[in-house]
Amino acid sequence: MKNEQAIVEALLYVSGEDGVTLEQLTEVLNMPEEHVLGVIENLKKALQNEARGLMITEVAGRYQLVTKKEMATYIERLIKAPRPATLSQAALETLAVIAYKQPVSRAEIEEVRGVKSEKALSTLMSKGLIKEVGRAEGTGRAILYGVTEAFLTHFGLKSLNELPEFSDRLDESSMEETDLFYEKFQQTVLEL
Amino acid sequence: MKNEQAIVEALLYVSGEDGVTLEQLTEVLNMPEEHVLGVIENLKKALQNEARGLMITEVAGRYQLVTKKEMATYIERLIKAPRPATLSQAALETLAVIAYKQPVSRAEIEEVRGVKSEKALSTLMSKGLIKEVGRAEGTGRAILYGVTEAFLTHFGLKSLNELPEFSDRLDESSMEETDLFYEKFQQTVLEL
Amino acid sequence: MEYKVKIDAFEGPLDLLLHLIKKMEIDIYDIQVAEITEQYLNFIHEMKELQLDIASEYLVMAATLIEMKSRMLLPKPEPLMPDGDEVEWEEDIDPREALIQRLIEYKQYKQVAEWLKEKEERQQLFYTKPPSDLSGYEKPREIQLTGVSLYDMLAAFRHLLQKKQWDKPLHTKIQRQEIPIGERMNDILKQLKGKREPIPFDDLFLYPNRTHIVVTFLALLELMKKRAVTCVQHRNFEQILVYSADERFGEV
Repeated sequence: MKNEQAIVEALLYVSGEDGVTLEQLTEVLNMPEEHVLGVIENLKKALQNEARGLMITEVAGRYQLVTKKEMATYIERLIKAPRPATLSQAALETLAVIAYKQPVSRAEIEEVRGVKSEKALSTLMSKGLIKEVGRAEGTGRAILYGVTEAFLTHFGLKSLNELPEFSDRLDESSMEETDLFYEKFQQTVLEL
Repeated sequence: MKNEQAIVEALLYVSGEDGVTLEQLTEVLNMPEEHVLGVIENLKKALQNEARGLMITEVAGRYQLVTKKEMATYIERLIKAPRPATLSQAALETLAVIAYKQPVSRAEIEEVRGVKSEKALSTLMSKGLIKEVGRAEGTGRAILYGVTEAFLTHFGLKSLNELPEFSDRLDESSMEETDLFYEKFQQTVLEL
Repeated sequence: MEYKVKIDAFEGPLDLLLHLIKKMEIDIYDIQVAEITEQYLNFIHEMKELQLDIASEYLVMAATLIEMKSRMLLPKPEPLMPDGDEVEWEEDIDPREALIQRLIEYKQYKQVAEWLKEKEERQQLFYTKPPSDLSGYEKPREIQLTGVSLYDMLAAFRHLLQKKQWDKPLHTKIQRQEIPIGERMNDILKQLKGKREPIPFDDLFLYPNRTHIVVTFLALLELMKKRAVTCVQHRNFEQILVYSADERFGEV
């Protein structure tokens, strides 16, 4: 039992802000759901100790470790320590999606990332790492983004071809979709 | 005192893989360094409990929360990924040469290893383990390489001082290690 | 000596030499040039017979060894120190010296590489998390690009892909997130309802999302099959117009 609490703590830690679902925990621990819920309860209780700085929240069906409210002042102090702000994880992810998929619209970026990306886009624009490279066809004519010369210079790339290959994992999901399309397409057309 | 432990836990949590330095903690807690070290020691002790899944490591001059070794299998189950591939022998040798001889040019590395090292260098660059640290004087102005902080993090080293002393390496004990290595090596050598 | 090894089991000629020295149980500081050269050439020869590609480095080393052997066999020019087997040259340099130094140096790096390998394996058991987004705690600051490397971006991307991977169901139930075609058919009919004017084909594809596009297209085909809509294109490449069947018939 003690050990299970340690495992849940470790899983919550590595998933950080993304959190984990009850199903994921149940699956990893290979225990009935009620049992997992019990472990979570115990962990919550253990975290109530004043020597602990963290607590568990449940947001959108995901358990997540967060710092206790009282810690806010110290976190503010930590980030006040002179340390230049660099690109956030969100901005870096967005930049990566643009670099690999350009020209790409905001909607497509958000589709890949699963979250709003407006702020990240405006940061990247203001830093000159991305630019508008055109407009999508059709209604709406969404802005399409691409990376800039400054992007290549900053990361020491001669051209975009020098980006490491990542395609295998991205293509996998789109291949599935394409297969699905042809399957359905054939059915429908044959019936016409 | 208890509360300080909570603060350190919270700060370590939010910093994740970036970790925090002793100076940062001292500043945030506004306490003498010895006192902060005491808090860290206490937190380390508290983490030894088997109900805890985390531990503190000291890497590249920063304290960092990581999951305990025993948790690795569960985390791999969660992220559905086996441990990442380890570096090739060629990459490791190249890294070793760079760590000891930096700043060092490709020609110098190849001289030591007796083989072309271009591929190993580009692997190490793409993994962020080495970087260009300057250019050699004279004609050609060869790129000079050095290791990065990510190098320390990747191998869990506090600093470059932790690298084994070079002069000692050929003493008896290390010769024995080498014997052991060759034994293992021979076992794995393939019959043609 | 009977042993067969693959040449790509070695990191290069120095690695191979260290292996041979070990096999021959000789002191690295007192290499018998004639013998090691023979062993080395045998090895290369064997590789050739097996028609394996031998990197040029191995051949360069073979040449070096042969040259060294011949130099050792040459009659000594005035030995400075007639002392045992030691061959002292005018320049006071043992021809083996440079090679021995290289071998010792390489061996040391090889040991460090082994040490690093152990460290790497150990370190891989410790998992951590990306730093939390602390933007909520601070006033907006001027963002600096110094220190942001390509590696950081790739790491972020890897993390993104990983997140997507985590969120896949643990059991591989093949369950695709789909928009039901029936639902999309109703949507299209609703969009057409009460409209005198036809809808341009493009207007039905609201989101640049692959699934949405595919499902919309299939829904449209279904509707045509059921004769609930009619599609008209006046000229090649011109916009396709989608009519609600009622309206179209009403018109006619």
